[in-house]
This record gives sequence, C-alpha cells and structure tokens, in this order.
Amino acid sequence: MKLAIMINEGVYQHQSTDSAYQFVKAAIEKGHEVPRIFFYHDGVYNASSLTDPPKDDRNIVMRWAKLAHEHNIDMVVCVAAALRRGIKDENLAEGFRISGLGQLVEAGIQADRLVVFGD
Amino acid sequence: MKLAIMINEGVYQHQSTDSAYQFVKAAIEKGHEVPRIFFYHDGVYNASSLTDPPKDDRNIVMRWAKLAHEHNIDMVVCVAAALRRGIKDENLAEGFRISGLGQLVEAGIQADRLVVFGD
Amino acid sequence: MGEEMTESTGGIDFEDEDASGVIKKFMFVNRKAPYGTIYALESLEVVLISAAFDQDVSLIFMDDGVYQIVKGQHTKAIDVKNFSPTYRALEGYDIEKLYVEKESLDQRGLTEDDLLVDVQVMSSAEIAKIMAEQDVVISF
Amino acid sequence: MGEEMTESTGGIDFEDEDASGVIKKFMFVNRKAPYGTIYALESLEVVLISAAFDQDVSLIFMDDGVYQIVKGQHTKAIDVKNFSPTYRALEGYDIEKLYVEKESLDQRGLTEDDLLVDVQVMSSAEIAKIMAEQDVVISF
Amino acid sequence: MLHIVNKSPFENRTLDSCLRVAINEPGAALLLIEDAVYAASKSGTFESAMKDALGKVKVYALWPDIEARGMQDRVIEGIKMVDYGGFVDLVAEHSNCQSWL
Amino acid sequence: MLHIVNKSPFENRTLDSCLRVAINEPGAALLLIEDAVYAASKSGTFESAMKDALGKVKVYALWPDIEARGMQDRVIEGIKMVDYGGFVDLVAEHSNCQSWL
Repeated sequence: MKLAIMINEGVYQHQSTDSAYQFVKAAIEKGHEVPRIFFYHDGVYNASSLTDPPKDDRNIVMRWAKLAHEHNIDMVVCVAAALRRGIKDENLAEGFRISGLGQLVEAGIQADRLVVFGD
Repeated sequence: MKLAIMINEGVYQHQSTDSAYQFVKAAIEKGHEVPRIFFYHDGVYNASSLTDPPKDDRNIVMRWAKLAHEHNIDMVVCVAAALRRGIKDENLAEGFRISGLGQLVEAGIQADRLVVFGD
Repeated sequence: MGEEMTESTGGIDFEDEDASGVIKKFMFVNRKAPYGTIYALESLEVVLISAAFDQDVSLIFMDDGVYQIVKGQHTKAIDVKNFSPTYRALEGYDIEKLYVEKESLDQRGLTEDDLLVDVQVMSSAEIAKIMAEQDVVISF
Repeated sequence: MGEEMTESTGGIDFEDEDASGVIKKFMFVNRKAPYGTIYALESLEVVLISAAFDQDVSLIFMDDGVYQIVKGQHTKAIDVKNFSPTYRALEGYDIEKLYVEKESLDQRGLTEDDLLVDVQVMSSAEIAKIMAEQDVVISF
Repeated sequence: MLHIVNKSPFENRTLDSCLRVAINEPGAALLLIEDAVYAASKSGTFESAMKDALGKVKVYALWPDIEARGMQDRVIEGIKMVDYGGFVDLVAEHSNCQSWL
Repeated sequence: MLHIVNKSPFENRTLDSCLRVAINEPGAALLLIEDAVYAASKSGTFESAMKDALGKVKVYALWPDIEARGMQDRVIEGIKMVDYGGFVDLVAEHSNCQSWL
C-alpha cells in the first residue's frame, strides 16, 4: 500500500516528528511504500542542514535523509511555510526539496492513505 | 523598572512572539527599560536571518532587530536550544547573539520582573 | 494506484502517473482558533490548492475552529492580517460544503447568525457519518 | 538594580553589575508531560543553571507535570533519552524544594509512592501561598 | 501576583488549573491574552466558571486580542479591558507574575 | 475510520471532541499515541469516560509511548496494545484515518 505522510511540527520540540519516523520505518519494514513525506507549518524545520544536536541524542534531520535515500522517499518542504520560517536552499539538508502545496494534495490523491503527524 | 523577557516559541506559528513584541514596545513607551530578551526552546527561530515572509506580512525577525537597536536591548539566543534547531552564526540575524542559559538566570536576578511568552 | 505500481525511482513516481482523472473526497477539519496559532491561516492555503486540483472538498468547523468564521474580527492592534474575509471567497473556488458542528456552537454560546459565511449546521452524529465517507481527512 | 541605573549601552548593563550577592526566589512550575514535548527536558537545564547561580530554587510539579517524576519510564522504543533519572540528581545540586500538587496526583490516580523522588505534597491553596512569595516564576 | 493565561478554556485546561491555585491568593489578578480571551465571552459553557472567579480574583482581558477575535460585544461584565500599555502596568504593579504556559 | 489522538486528556479537550464524534460511527477505532496514552491509564478522573468509550469504539494504545511514560502497569482493561507495526496495520486496515491535532 502507498502511505503518504504529512508532518506539521519541527524537530525536538514535539514528539510528532519522532512518531512519524518510527511509523515510516515500520511501514517500510512491513512492505508498504512511502512515496512522499510533506513538511508543512513548523515541520519545515526538519529540513535544516544546520541542525546540530548533542552527540548522545538522535539526529532527526540526518535520520530522515538516510531513510529517504535508502527507500526512495520524496521529502518535500512547503515553500511558503519554509520562507516564513527561514528554510531556503542555503540551509536545506540533503534529501529534501522545496516545492508547493500542490505536492501535498497530489500525495493525498495518489496515495492510499495520508497520515498526519503534528501538535 | 527593568523588565526582562523570555520567549519560548518560534515565528508565525504561535502568537506569543507577537504578544511579546507589542508588550516590549509598550513597556519602552511607558519609560521602562527592557535590558534583555532571552530566546529559548523554539524561540531561537526568532533569530534566523533567512526568514522571508510575504511582503504584506510583518517581518518578525527584522522588527526585533530594529527595536533592539533603537533601545539597546540585549537579544540572547540559548546556544543549546539553538544548536538543536539549526540556528548558528551562519544564519544568525543582526542584533542577536548566542550565549548560555546563565544569561536567562542573570536576567531573572537583575531585572525587576521576568515576563515569559510561549505556548 | 496501489500495490500494483512498479517500483519507483526516488520520489518522482507521482509525476509519472496521470492524476487528472482522479477525484477524491478531501475533508479539512478546522478545530483551532484563529491568530493564537497559524494553523487556521495555513489550513486555508491547503484548502484553496486542493480546489485548484478539482477535488471534492469539504470543510468542517468544530471546537475552537468555529471562531475562525465569527463576524467582526479586527486585527489591526495585534498587527496580524485579518484573514477571515477569505472564507467568504471560498464560494468563488467552488468550495461550498461548509459544515459546522452544532455542539461546538452551543458550548460557545454562538448561533449561525454570528458567522460570516453560510454554513450547514450539523450534529456530531451527522459529522461522524460524513467523515467516515472521506478519502483524505486533514485536521488543523 | 532598578530605575536608578544609569543608561545602558547595548545589552551589557547586566555584566557591569555585581550580581554575586543577590539571591532571589526562583520557582519552576512543571506542568507538561515528558516526551510529548521538549519543555520538561529543557526546563531541567534551566533549573540546573539557576542552582549554579546560588539562587533559592524550588520546583512545583502540577497538572501533567507530575508525570515527569513517575517511576518506571522506559524510552528505548521511542528512541528518546530517558531523562527522569536527572530528577534524582537534583539533590546533589542542593535543589531540595520539590513540591507536588495533591489535586494533580488525585486526578491522575497517582500517589507519592508512584514518584521517583522525595517530594512535599501540597494543596492548591498551599501552593498559591508559596508562589506569591517568589521573585521569578517560570512555568513550562 | 499576576497570573497570565493565553489558552482557550474550550480547548485546554490551563485556565482551570490557574484558577484552582489563584483563587486561594488574596490580591491575585488574572490577565487573559491571546486565545484565552474566549474565556471572557458571555453565554458559553465557561461563563459560570468565569463569574465564580470574578468574585475571588480581579480579571483583566487584553482588548487587542478581544477585538482580533470579534468578541467585542460579548464580554462578561466585571472583566476589565486593558491594552498592551495596561498589560505593562499590571506587570509593574504586581510584585511578581507567572505565565501559565 | 481510524481516529488518532496524541494529546493528554488532562491537559487538552481533543479526546473529548474526538469521542463525541467517533462514538456515532459503527466500526470506529481510536488509537492513543504520545501524551494521549495517559487516557489509557486506570484510577484517574478520565477512567470512566474511557470505559464508556470502550463500549462503543475499539481502543488501541501505542505501547512504546505507554512504556516511555511508565504507564505499563496501569492500563485499563480492554484497551489493546500495538507497536509501530501495529499502528501501520491499523492505518492500512481502516479505509481512512484522521489525526485529531
């Protein structure tokens, strides 16, 4: 089954992005496909290349990049939400791309389910 | 009177930073001094130089920088919170500086009041 | 669409398909008050885009979301844009299914007359029925 | 300290003063559950720093904040650090005023035995009295 | 002390918790800002709790937030309106303050 | 449909709203994740509301979140535990889902 994901909160402040990561990992392990993750609202902060958490903590940004690379996940950051919050090409981490809200609607149309994680 | 401020949420997603701005402006108009604003938790995003909101919207980051410049406000971004969230010298807006949590405690000690804005 | 799709190559599989014929039921559940957080405003942006994709779009206002469409909002003093007029413009985008939960209005002492758009007032039970029929439900 | 201070130059006025003698009452009000949000964890960091400044520090756990000090937390499966042992270490920083609101425990069906640190259980009325005596109150 | 609340009482229980504590303190004041101003509005299920509170603490609401949300004509009697300057005055007049986040 | 809730019922009224709607729908399922897992715990003021709900909707709770919060020994009978894989299965088994944010 195709499961598209929407993430609405940033890194570390809320558990939602952690829950989303564990969900996506489990979905792939079960043989589902996760064609796209769409980052909206503060979710765009998941794509900041400057994120530098303590060594003994999980690195949320790099964890996404690795998972996306291994499983061909299209990670899309909403351009309008990103500009408002200071995410641009200059600080966009590898594995993410910036695009429009149409990519979210398209994911909703194409996937079998859209699962939302937020606050 | 000396009023220190603490801000715990980022730009645009929550009204707290707007409320804080209006409060600080009013305090200065009333003749109070605002020696320091401390940005903690997602509040560190107030300091992102890459923030680029729509033309017809308020520019929260530049608004802080201007107010701080005009009224000698020390705007401090918590280093630990900032690293976790991708705010570093590379994308630190003018008028802000990165320092430790001690600056918050010190503000609490030195100021007559500490007013917190968050979610 | 579905499991029978061939393996995709790096996130561009959506683009390869012709989505023009697919019409899904999209429901946006607005549960947050305006201005305190940005969810209501950024939700409207998604609603407008989904209309541009010719989807079957409906909006529910419940809980504090009913405050989004209350008349008489004046935001000058908080220096935030008043986006409530946009709800009136939804009709122009063929978004006409606006539902409001009666229980949410009652809890807040509001009536249909207090709202700035024409809506259909429904019970929680009626809303449950419509929600269950949707393909995509996004709550803000 | 106060209005009599001479005009400052760009945020360095605090540094000019000798704060070493000032001891203020700092109270940290912990009202949020752990893990769902980062507030509890980042609050602990402020608590530890304020102790390093030799301030008169107290902590209140109320509402979902009481869950921060519940025994038996195991966070391996959510891949987030279990920071609950840190509360046990507070004593080593001379932070010994830990208060818990009785009403919050009762609502959640918890008792003092469920908590991993020694605390003083107080009524809302007692807490109101202590709060009113503080210089700086930060709620997380 | 000055208690500051910014959450809608219909969504979040913070105001309940704040009042549970504040009503015990002589001289307590409550300031409603942001989404908490909905607690100042008439005819809803929160009205009776707010009227009870009014007998025990002074209640203020931030007028710019009331206006933004279209609640101008709905304010419960006895709640005093302040602007941002009045907010500053309340902070200065009380010996300490707490934002119930 | 699958209803997903992530907020503590002691702090936030989202779960009340979700249940108000969900109990009307035959075949509705509720999954408690993150701070909402506190709603699955015994002896608190929310227990009776949860037991009522159990008669009308299937209720699941995410075990990793239960464990993280030390609620392992407090779970109300009749609530089924799932791990992240079980979460995925619930999404796949129901024709649609909604996260009540």
